[in-house]
Amino acid sequence: MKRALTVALLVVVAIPLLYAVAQLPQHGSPMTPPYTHISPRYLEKGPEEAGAENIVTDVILNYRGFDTNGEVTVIFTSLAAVCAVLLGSRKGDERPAGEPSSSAVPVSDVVSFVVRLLSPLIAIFAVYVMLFGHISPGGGFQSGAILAALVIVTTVIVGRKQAEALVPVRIRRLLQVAAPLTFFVVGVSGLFLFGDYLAYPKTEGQMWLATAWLIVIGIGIGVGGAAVLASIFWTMGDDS
Amino acid sequence: MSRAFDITLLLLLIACALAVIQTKDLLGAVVIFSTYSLIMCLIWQHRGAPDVAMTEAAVGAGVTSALFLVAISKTVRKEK
Amino acid sequence: MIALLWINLDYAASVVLFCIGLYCVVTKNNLIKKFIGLNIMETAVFAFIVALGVVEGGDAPIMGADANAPFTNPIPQALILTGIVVAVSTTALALSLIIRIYQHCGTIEADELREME
Amino acid sequence: MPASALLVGVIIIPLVGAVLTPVVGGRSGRAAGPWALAVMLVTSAIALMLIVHVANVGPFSAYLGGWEPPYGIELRFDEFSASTSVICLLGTLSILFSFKYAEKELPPERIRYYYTLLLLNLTGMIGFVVTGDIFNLFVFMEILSLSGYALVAVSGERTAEMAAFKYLIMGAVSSLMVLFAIGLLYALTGSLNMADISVRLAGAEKAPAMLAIAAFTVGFMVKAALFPLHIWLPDAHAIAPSPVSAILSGLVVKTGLLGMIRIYQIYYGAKVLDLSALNTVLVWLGAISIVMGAFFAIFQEDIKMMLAYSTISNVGYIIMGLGLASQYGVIGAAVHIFNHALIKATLFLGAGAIIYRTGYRNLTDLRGIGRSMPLTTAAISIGAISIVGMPPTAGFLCKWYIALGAVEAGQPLFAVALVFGALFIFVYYIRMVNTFYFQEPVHPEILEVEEAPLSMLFPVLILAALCLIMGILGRIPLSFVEPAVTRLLAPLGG
Repeated sequence: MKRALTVALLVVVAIPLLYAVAQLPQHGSPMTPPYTHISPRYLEKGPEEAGAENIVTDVILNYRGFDTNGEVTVIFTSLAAVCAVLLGSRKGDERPAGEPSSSAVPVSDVVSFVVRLLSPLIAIFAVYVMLFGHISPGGGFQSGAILAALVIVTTVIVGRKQAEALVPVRIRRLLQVAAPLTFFVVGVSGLFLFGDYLAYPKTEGQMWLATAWLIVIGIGIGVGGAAVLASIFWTMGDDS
Repeated sequence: MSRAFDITLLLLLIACALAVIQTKDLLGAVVIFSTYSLIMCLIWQHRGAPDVAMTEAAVGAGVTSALFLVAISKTVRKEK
Repeated sequence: MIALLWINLDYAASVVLFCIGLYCVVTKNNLIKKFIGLNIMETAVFAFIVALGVVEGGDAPIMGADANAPFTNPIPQALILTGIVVAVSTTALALSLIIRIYQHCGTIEADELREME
Repeated sequence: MPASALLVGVIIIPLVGAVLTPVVGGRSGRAAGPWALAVMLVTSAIALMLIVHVANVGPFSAYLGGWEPPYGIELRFDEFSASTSVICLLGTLSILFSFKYAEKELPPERIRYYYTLLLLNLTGMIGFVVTGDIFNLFVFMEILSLSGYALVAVSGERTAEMAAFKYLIMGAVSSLMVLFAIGLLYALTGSLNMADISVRLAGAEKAPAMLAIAAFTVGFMVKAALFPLHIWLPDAHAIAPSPVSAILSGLVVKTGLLGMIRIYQIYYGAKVLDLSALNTVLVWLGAISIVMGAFFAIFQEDIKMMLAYSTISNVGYIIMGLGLASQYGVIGAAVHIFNHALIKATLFLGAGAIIYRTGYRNLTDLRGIGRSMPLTTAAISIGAISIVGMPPTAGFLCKWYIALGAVEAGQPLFAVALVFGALFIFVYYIRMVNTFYFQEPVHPEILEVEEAPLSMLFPVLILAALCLIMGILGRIPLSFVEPAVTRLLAPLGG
């Protein structure tokens, strides 16, 4: 009964939705407002005035850098939220009623071997993505996610203790805030050097400097993102 | 040709979404969901959005699935 | 309308996926399943926004020696990068809450939880 | 310091402060509270300077990265952004109030993250009201929503976690609606800057524009807890820690309403659609919210549950004022956003202080508390009088303006609904005050409890005093938002 009602409701919702998206400017046409209004300037002048040949990197780190500043804050919020929900416990908390499936299943040798074989390559790939986000697809956050995935599979293979030993707790606290702090430092230096928060060097002949700043922010986001995602994974895996 | 490829991918995407809903085994649902993410990632790569595709592959199919797996291992595997 | 939808096929597919996800969120009883549904909705909206920036025969917006126009619109891609990060953040928090709820109540089925209240 | 740098600072300083809180707070979290308080004091100072500036020269902007709009992100401080001051005030007082609360109720590992999330929540709200870019709005909305969900669950009680999950599911769906609507507006205009969208939306296709405003409305109405979408609110607000309830009820709910005002700014300016149908729906939903919220509140035993339902009726007032789209109505609604924040914070913090001392939350158990905690109950009573809307308190003028707005818009029926709702509200607040002062205690030990500790009493008394002061000086905020409302409604008159 509830299902039938929901389906009916969804059909009622879907028809106006479909009607409205059908009226949108034609998909794929170069004459749509998104394609004629702001993006032409980004596509034409991006490499000269923003410092990266990959225009997406220009947009996320330079033209709309403040969004990314907010984005790294969102992921940091998520870490703080996970810690606030999972760490510690109230007095009198009863243990779980159901038995959580134990994680004692040994990892198969094949998987273990393949992961050990691939992890250096994955690490190199992540570093490449981090450093060359301005000329090829990728950038800080992508590389952070790849690094985090690497940490996660490593944790599965060699166990939590050894994986955590790679990044001691003290350093980890600093790494977790690396991304927002990088933004803060770059933003404030932009404020003092060029008059606006997150402003980059813009004059001719200084473009290598803008590119360098993009790479610095990329490293900050990559390291910070990886630390945050890995910490979330570890915190969720804790037997709190 | 390209159009046919597009439509096939979109249909696969919808099929995966429906399969996720139908699967009672949560582990299976998560695996299908990460397949769904990978197909999405293919579509985006095909549409000229490699940055988004890479992010979706690493985050949507990778990290998100890992988080789901942790949650399942800490709770239950079967939907009632 | 059908003809227009055929042209705007990507948008239509996103709407369908959005509705499938919404169905999952509304009807499913298992909290993890609900959240997978929410993730489907999220990807549907992302697909919609990325599709806004697509141009017929467009290449990735990466300038270089051998790059040739037309390029796809970089702005929606930049927005969606942020969107994906937001989605994974929400997922992490939701799953932590689910783990906690299970530790307290021994179940993650919505109707059983409602009875316990 | 140029105004634009201050405008950036009002977001960046609490943001960096929040990010550093876990590091500064240390393992015990003892330093986290004072640190958060210091950060909020600095932010409040900046916010005050900004408000003085906007009162002198009118709205002004900051361009981030030096890219002028629409190419870069614009921060815009106008009269509606002056709600930053309320955010800073309530944030500072709630953090001060939290000192004792966190020490007693929270597991020590969580304390530093509690303050981190509080600061992030406040940052998100400040960014939300200050930004002039619609996608940036979404990003800040996510910061404040995510931290809000976690703050509900931070106490670690079973019910709290379930309430937080319910809140999270509804909140996440509503965020997606907003993101979808942003995508539609981008498809129609190719722009993300609000002012630019408003200009370019004028000639757009009608159907997608209508879908976009519908999606925005539904999305923001979930955040604002308007009647059929309010089901997450009572649990979340009642179970959350009291300082968090004050922030959620006073401020977070209002971001949905301020988001609505931003969308109206875009749509009224573009004149692309006739919004009178939507406005009628909103006025009706507002009226239903007022009555339903008040009605359910009467039957609540739990004091915080009652306050949570009362928030639903007050959101109804504000929505009604916005939907009337008349000068008086919108001014009344805008000022009620400020005033209700003050009043509801007084009530929640006062209730929190009582619960902290006695451990009871039900009205029956709290009989006679007025004799042992006279100052706190006096503050709560002032809050109760204000929220009913009796002169000379803060609640009176805005409700009066909204009623005038209904008459001005030619719909005096809604003025009647408003008065009717006020009567309901009067009934349950009178019941509460009566319980506190005039009934014999069920538990004799209630007469023995001490007055609330100073760090709790001080915020409550300050807020109660402000309720009275804002009642007497009520014309100042009214005349402050008037130019903004005139600008907002100008395209309708023409």
